[in-house]
Amino acid sequence: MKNNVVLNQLKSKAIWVVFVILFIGFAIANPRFLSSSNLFTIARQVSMYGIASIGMTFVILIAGIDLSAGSVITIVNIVCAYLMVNSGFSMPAAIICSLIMAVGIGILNGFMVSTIGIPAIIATFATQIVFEGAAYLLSGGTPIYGFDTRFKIIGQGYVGPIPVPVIIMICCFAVGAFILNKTYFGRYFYAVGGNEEASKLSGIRVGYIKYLIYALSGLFAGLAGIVMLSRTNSAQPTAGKGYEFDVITCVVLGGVSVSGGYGKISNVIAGVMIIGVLTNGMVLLNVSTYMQMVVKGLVLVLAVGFDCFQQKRATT
Amino acid sequence: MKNNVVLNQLKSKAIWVVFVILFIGFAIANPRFLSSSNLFTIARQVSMYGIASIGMTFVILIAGIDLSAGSVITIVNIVCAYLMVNSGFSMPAAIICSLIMAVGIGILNGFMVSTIGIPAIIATFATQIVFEGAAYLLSGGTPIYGFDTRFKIIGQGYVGPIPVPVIIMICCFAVGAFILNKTYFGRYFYAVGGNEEASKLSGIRVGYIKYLIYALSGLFAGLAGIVMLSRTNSAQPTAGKGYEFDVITCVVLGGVSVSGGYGKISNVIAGVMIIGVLTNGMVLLNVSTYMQMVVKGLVLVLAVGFDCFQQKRATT
Amino acid sequence: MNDEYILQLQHIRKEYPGVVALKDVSLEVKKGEILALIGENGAGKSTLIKTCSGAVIPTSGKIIINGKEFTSMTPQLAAENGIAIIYQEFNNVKGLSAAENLFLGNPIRKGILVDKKAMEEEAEKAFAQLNIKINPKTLVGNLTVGYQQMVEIAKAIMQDAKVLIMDEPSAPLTNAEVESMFKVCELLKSKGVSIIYISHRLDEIYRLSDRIVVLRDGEYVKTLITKDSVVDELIHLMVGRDLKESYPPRKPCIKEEIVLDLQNVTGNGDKEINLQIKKGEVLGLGGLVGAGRTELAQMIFGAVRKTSGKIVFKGKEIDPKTPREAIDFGIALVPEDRKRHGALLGVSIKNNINMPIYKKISRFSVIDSKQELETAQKYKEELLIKTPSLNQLVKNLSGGNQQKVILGKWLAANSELIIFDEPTRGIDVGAKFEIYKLINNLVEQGKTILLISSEMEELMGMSDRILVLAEGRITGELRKEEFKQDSIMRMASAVEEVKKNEK
Amino acid sequence: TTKEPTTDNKTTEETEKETGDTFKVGITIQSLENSYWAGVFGEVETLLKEKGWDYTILACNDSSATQIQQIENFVTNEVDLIMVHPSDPNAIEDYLKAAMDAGIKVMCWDDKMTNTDLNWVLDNTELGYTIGKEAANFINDHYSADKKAEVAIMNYPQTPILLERETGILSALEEIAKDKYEIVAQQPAIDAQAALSNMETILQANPDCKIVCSIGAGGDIGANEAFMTATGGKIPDDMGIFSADATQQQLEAIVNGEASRASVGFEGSNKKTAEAVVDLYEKLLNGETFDEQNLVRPLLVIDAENAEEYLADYK
Ligand SMILES: Nc1ncnc2c1ncn2[C@@H]1O[C@H](COP(=O)(O)OP(=O)(O)OP(=O)(O)O)[C@@H](O)[C@H]1O
Ligand SMILES: Nc1ncnc2c1ncn2[C@@H]1O[C@H](COP(=O)(O)OP(=O)(O)OP(=O)(O)O)[C@@H](O)[C@H]1O
Ligand SMILES: O[C@@H]1[C@H](O)[C@H](O)CO[C@H]1O
Ligand SMILES: [Mg+2]
Ligand SMILES: [Mg+2]
Repeated sequence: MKNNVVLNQLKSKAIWVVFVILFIGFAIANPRFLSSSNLFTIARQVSMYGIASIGMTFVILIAGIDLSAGSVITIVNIVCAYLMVNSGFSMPAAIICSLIMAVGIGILNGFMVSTIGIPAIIATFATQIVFEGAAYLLSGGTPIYGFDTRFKIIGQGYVGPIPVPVIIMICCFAVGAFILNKTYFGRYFYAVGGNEEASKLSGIRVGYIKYLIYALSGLFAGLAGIVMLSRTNSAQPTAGKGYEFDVITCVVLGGVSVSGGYGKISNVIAGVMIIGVLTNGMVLLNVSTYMQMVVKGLVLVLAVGFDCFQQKRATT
Repeated sequence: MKNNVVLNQLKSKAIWVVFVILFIGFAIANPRFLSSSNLFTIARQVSMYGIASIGMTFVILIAGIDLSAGSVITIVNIVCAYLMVNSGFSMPAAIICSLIMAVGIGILNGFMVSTIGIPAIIATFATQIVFEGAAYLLSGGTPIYGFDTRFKIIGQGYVGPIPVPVIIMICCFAVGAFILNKTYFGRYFYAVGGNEEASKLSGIRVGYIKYLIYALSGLFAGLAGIVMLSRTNSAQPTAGKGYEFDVITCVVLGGVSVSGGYGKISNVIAGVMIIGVLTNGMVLLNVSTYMQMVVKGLVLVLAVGFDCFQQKRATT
Repeated sequence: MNDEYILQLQHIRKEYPGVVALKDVSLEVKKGEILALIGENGAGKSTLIKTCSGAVIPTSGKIIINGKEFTSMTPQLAAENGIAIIYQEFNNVKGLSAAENLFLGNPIRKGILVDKKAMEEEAEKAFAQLNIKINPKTLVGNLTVGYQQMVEIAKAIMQDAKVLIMDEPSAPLTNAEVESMFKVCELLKSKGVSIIYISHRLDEIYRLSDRIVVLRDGEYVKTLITKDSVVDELIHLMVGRDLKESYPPRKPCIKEEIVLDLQNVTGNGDKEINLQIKKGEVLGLGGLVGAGRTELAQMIFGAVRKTSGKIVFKGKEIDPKTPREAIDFGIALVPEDRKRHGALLGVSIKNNINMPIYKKISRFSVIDSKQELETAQKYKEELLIKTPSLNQLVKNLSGGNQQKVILGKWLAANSELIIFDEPTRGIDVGAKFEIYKLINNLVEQGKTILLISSEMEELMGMSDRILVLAEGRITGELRKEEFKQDSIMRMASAVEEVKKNEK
Repeated sequence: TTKEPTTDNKTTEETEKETGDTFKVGITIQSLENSYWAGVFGEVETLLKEKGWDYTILACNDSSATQIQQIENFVTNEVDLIMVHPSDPNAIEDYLKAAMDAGIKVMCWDDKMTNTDLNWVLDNTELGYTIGKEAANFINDHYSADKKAEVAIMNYPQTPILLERETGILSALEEIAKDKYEIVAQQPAIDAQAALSNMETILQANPDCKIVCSIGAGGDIGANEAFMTATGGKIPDDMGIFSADATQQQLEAIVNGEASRASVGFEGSNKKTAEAVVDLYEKLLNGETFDEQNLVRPLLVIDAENAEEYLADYK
C-alpha cells in the first residue's frame, strides 16, 4: 500500500523524473554543465520561456491556445524600443506603455474568442500575423537600439549571485501558482476549462474569464518581451518569431491538458527546465543544428508519451 | 418561410459569400485579375494547398491537428529528389517510395496519437521538427536538382488549357468528398470526431480510424509535396516550412470545426480558393509583404468571425 | 456449465484508485427473462454492466456468454456475441443523422459504400415500432434529450441482440414514451431475448421484471423473484434500513408574499406565461417532453433571455441577462442535464459546491479555504454524499451522488428561489427521500421552489399546486385537492385546444 | 520585344512619361528575417517612392513554391522589371524565362542565373573567406600554436548561401592561421536573440573562447552582447568578433571598441547598396545592356580604422 503511494506520487511527477534523467545525463557528458555559473545561465536563458509559460498555462487550461505569444514578444520589443529611442519616453513609461499594449492584444484575442466565438487557434494565429506585420511596418525591418544603460538591469543584472530575470521568473511563477490555487478566479479557470456550459450555469461569467485569461497571456508574454529586449539590448522584428511553440511545448511537457481543465504550475516549471537544460546541454556538447531539431522532437515525444502512457494505463 | 430556407442556405455557405465578395472586389480593383490566364494561375497556385487540405480536413474532423504536414512536404521533396538524382531511381519508383514514406510518417503520428495517447498538437509538432531536421541532414542543407524533364509534367504540364496540378487537385477533392460522404469509414470519421467514446462502444475501431486518418493526411501532404517538387524542379530543405498553417487556415476557413465532428469538403474548397485569390489579388494590387500579413490576418478574422457569428446567432 | 444461462458474470471485482467499485459480484441471466438490477446510487450497477462490453475492464473475474468464457471483452466482441447495451450516459453522435446513429459502428454497406437510403428506411420502421415520430434524416444533436434516448433504445433493439442491457433507459422519458418502450421490451422477451433492466423507479421494476438482483456498496446482496417480493423488502435490501412513507409530510409554510410573478413572459419557445409563486410554496410544472418547461426555467435563470413580458421577483422587476445576475438576485437552477449543465465533472466535490459562492468567500480575491472546506463538509453530511474524500473529482461519483453535489452547490448559495428541473432523475429511492425531505426543509425555512418533473407521482406528491404546460403555453392549473393523473395528462396533451386559441 | 507595339501607339508625351518616369517593379527576396535585408529594402522602398514608381516588395520565407507564385503573379501584373533574390535559383529558372518571354526585365541578386538580364552577384565563399581572413590575421597577432585561439562559428546552415559563407570562413582559418586555433563550437545564429543565448552557453563550455566568426549581423550582435556582459564591458585585446553585413549597429560596436572587430560590407552602407541596386534597375529599364551578365559586387572590410567614415553614411 505504502509502495503504491510512492508510485502514484512518482507518476504524477513523471515529468520531474524525465528532467532529472536529462540533468544527470548532461552532467555526466560534460562536467561544466554542473558549474554554478552554467546553472545560472540556464536559469537566465529559460526565464523568458518561464514567464510566458504562465499565461499560456492559463490559456491551455481553458482548452484554448495563444499562437500570438511570439508576436506579442516581438511587438513589445519594437514598441518599447521605439518609445525609448524615437519618442523620448522614459524607461518606465515605455515599459508600462508596451505592457498595456500587450494586454490590449490579449483583450483583442479575448474578444475574438469569447465574444465572436472564433476558435482560439485561428483567432490567435490571425493576431500573430497581423502584429508580426505591424512590427515590421513600425520598425521598417531594422533593429532599434541604444537604450539607457539602466535598462540592461532587467535582463542582465544580478541581485547577489542571482540574475534579475531569474528573480522575475520566480516571482511570476509564484503569482501564477497563487492565482491558480488561492484566488477564486483561478478556480474559475479550471471550471471553465472543464465544462464551459456548466460553469456558466454555476454563475461564472465565462466571457469575462476568457477576456481575463487572454489578457493575462498577453501580459506575461509582454513581460517576457521586456526581459528579452533588455537581454539583447536591441529590438528586432524577428525577436519572438516561433516563440509560442517553445512556450506551448513547455506547458504541455508540464502536463497541462490541451483539452482543458487539468494542470499545475509546479509541473510547468519542470517543462520549462527540460527545454532549458536540453537546449543548453546540446550546445555544450556542440550538437549540430540539424541534430538538435531531431533530438528535441524525440525528447518531446518520449517525455509527453511517457506521461500519457502512464495516464492511459491508470484510467481503464 | 421560403425566405428562411434561402437565408439558411446562404448561412451554411457563408464562406462562399466571402469568396464571391473578395473575387468581385479584386476583379473591380484590377481588370487583369479576371483574365483566364490569371484564373488558371490561381488554380495552379492553390493546387498544393488544395491537395494537402483534404488530409487536414480528415484530421481536424476528428478534433486532431497535423502540424507535420509542412515537414512531410519537405521530406518528400528531399527524398524523392535524392532518390532520382543520387540513387538513380526511376521517376515513378522515386515518387512511390517517397509517398510510402509520407504514409509512414502519418502512421507514426497515428501511433503516437492513438496508441500512446499523446495530444495531436504535440505529437505532430514533434514529428515536424524531427523530419525537418532529417531533411537537412539528408540534403546537407543544399538544394537537390537536375531531374528528368518528364518530371516537370506533374506540376507544370497542361491537359488542353488546364494545368496538370489543377487536375490532380480536382481528383483529390473528388476522392476526399467521396470518402467522407459515401464510404463507411468516412462516416466513421464524423462519428469519432463527434463522440469518440460512443463510437468505441458502438464497435468502431477508433484506434484504426485514427491511424487511417493520419496516414491519409501523410499521403495527401506527400502528394502536395510531389506537385511542389515538380513545380520547383529542385528540392529544398525549407520547401514546406510553415505550410501546415496555411493548410489549416484553408480548412478552418472552410468551416471544419476544430472541435471535431462537423465539416464538408465543398466548403473547404472555398477556404482554399480564398487563400489563393487573396494572395494573388494582393500582389496584383502591389501590396507589400508586411501589409499582406496584416491583411491576411484581418481577412481570416473577418471570414471566420462572420461564420462563427452567424452560427452563434443561430444557436441561441 | 448450465446451458440455461445466456450470460453469466462471475466474481467480478473492479478497483479504481482509492475506490473498490465492485467486490466479487456474480450474476446470471436466463434466456428470455427480464432481470432487474437495482441498488443505491454508487452501488456499482453501471460499472457491472460496463464490464459486459469491455467499456470497463474488471480487475478480476470472468464473463461467460452462452457457455463461452471471456477474460477480456471488447465492444466488438460483445456485439458479435449478441450483447447490446444502452448506457446511462448518452452515446450518440450529434453530427450524424438519427438513421446513421442507429447503425453506428455497423452501417448497411455495399462494399465500402454506405447505403444511406436503406438505413433511413430501416430507421423509419424501427421508429414506427417504438411509436416515435423522428425524421431519420434529422441530426441527433437537434433532437431533445427524450428523443435522443429513444434513438438509443431503437439502436439497441435494432442489433437483434440476445441480451439487451438497459441502464436507466426511462430516466429522460415521459410516461407515454416509457409505455411504448415497455411494449417493445415485452415483445422482445416473447421472442426469447433476455433483458437486464436498471432503474430507480420501482414501479417499473414490478411491471417488467421476472427476477431482481440487488447490489449494495459494490456487493451482491440478494436475488428475488419479483412476484414473490414486496417493495418494503426491496427498499430494505437496497438501503439497508426501512423507509416508511414515500413522500415525507411537511408543515404548512406558505406565506402571503409573492416571490415570483411572471407576467406574459414570452421567448425561447414559450408564449405569454403568467404565473405566481408564494413564499414557501412548491409549485409543480407538468407537461410532456417539449412542453417548454426547461425553456421557462432557463429564462427565469438568465441562461436565455426572454423576448417580452415581465419577471417580478420579490416585488421588483428583474431582467437577468446571465445566470450570475439571477444567482445574485437569489435564484438557482438545478438543471435536467446533469453531465452537461450541472456538475463540473473534472473538478473536485469541494470546488463544485463552492463554485457559486467563491467570490463571496474571498477577500481581495483570495479564497478563505477554511470556510470553503466547512461549507463542502456541511453539505456532504447533510446530503449524505458518498465519497472517500471531498477532493474526489465529481466524474468519479455515481450519477446520484453527482446530483447531490449539484444540490449542495445551490444550498450553499443560499438561494431564495430554487428551480428543480427533474431533480430525482436517476436517483435511488433512499436519496430521493432525502431530496424530498430537503425540499420540505427548504420551504419550511422560507425558500420557494419551482419543481419541474415528468414523474407524475412525484409531482403530485411534492407540489402544493401544479401548472401544466403544452407547446409553450400554460394549459391549466390544479390545486392540491384537484390533483389527478388524468387531469394533468389531459391538460398536457391539450394541444388542439392551444392551437384553437391561437387562431 | 512584345512591349514595343503598345508604346508605339501612345502619344509622345505618354511614351516619355513611361520611359522617363514611372515603372512597375516587382521584387521578391528570400526572407526578411535578417536585418540586413530589411534594412536595405527599407532604403530601396524610399528611393522607389521618391521616383514615383509602382513597386511590390515580397519575401518568400525561404520557400521556392511561394517565390514561384510571386513571380507568376508579377507576370500577370505586367511589371516592367522583376528582381529576385532566389531562395533556390534552380527552382525559378523556368519561371524567370516565362517572365523574360513576356518582355519583362529580370535581375537576380546573389546568384549566377541563366534566364536573367543581369546577375548582381556576390561570391559567398569569397565573402566567407574574407571574414575568415580578418579573423585569421587577428589570431596570428594574438595567439600561437602553444596558446591556441578558441573559435566559435555563428552559422546558419539552413540557408545554402550562408552555408557557403561558413565554408569560406573555415578555409581561410585553415589556410592562414593553421594550428593556432581550435574550433570549439558551431551553432546557428540568424538572429541576435538566438546568438546571445547560444554564445552564453558556448562560454560556459569554453570559458576561454574569445574569437567569433559570424556569417551575418545577427550572430555578431548577439555574440557581442554576450561578450560585453561576460567581461563587464572590458573587452580584452585578444577578443574579437568578425562578421558580414556591416549594419549600422555593427559599425557602432566597432567604433565604440566593443568586441566586434571587423565586418565585411559591400557597397558601404544600406543606403549605398540601395542606391546601387536602384541605379541598376533604372539602367535595365532604360534598355541599357551590360557587357557581362554577372556583375560582381565589391567586398569591403570595415574595421576600427574606417568604420567612422561609413557610419557617417547612416546618419
Ligand atoms: N472512473 C472511476 N474512477 C473512480 N471511481 C469510479 C469510477 N467510475 C465509477 N467509480 C465509483 O464506482 C462506484 C460505482 O459506480 P456506478 O456508476 O457503477 O454506480 P451505479 O450503481 O451505476 O450508480 P447510479 O445509480 O447513481 O448510476 C461509485 O462509488 C463510483 O464513485
Ligand atoms: N438544441 C436544439 N436544437 C433545436 N431544437 C431544440 C434544441 N433543444 C431543444 N429543442 C426543441 O425545443 C423544444 C423543447 O424541448 P425540451 O425537451 O427542452 O422541453 P421541456 O418542456 O423542458 O421538456 P421536459 O418536459 O422534458 O422538461 C422541443 O420541441 C425541442 O425540439
Ligand atoms: O544574404 C545576404 C545577401 O547575400 C547580401 O548581399 C549580403 O548579406 C547577406 O546577409
Ligand atoms: Mg449508474
Ligand atoms: Mg426539459
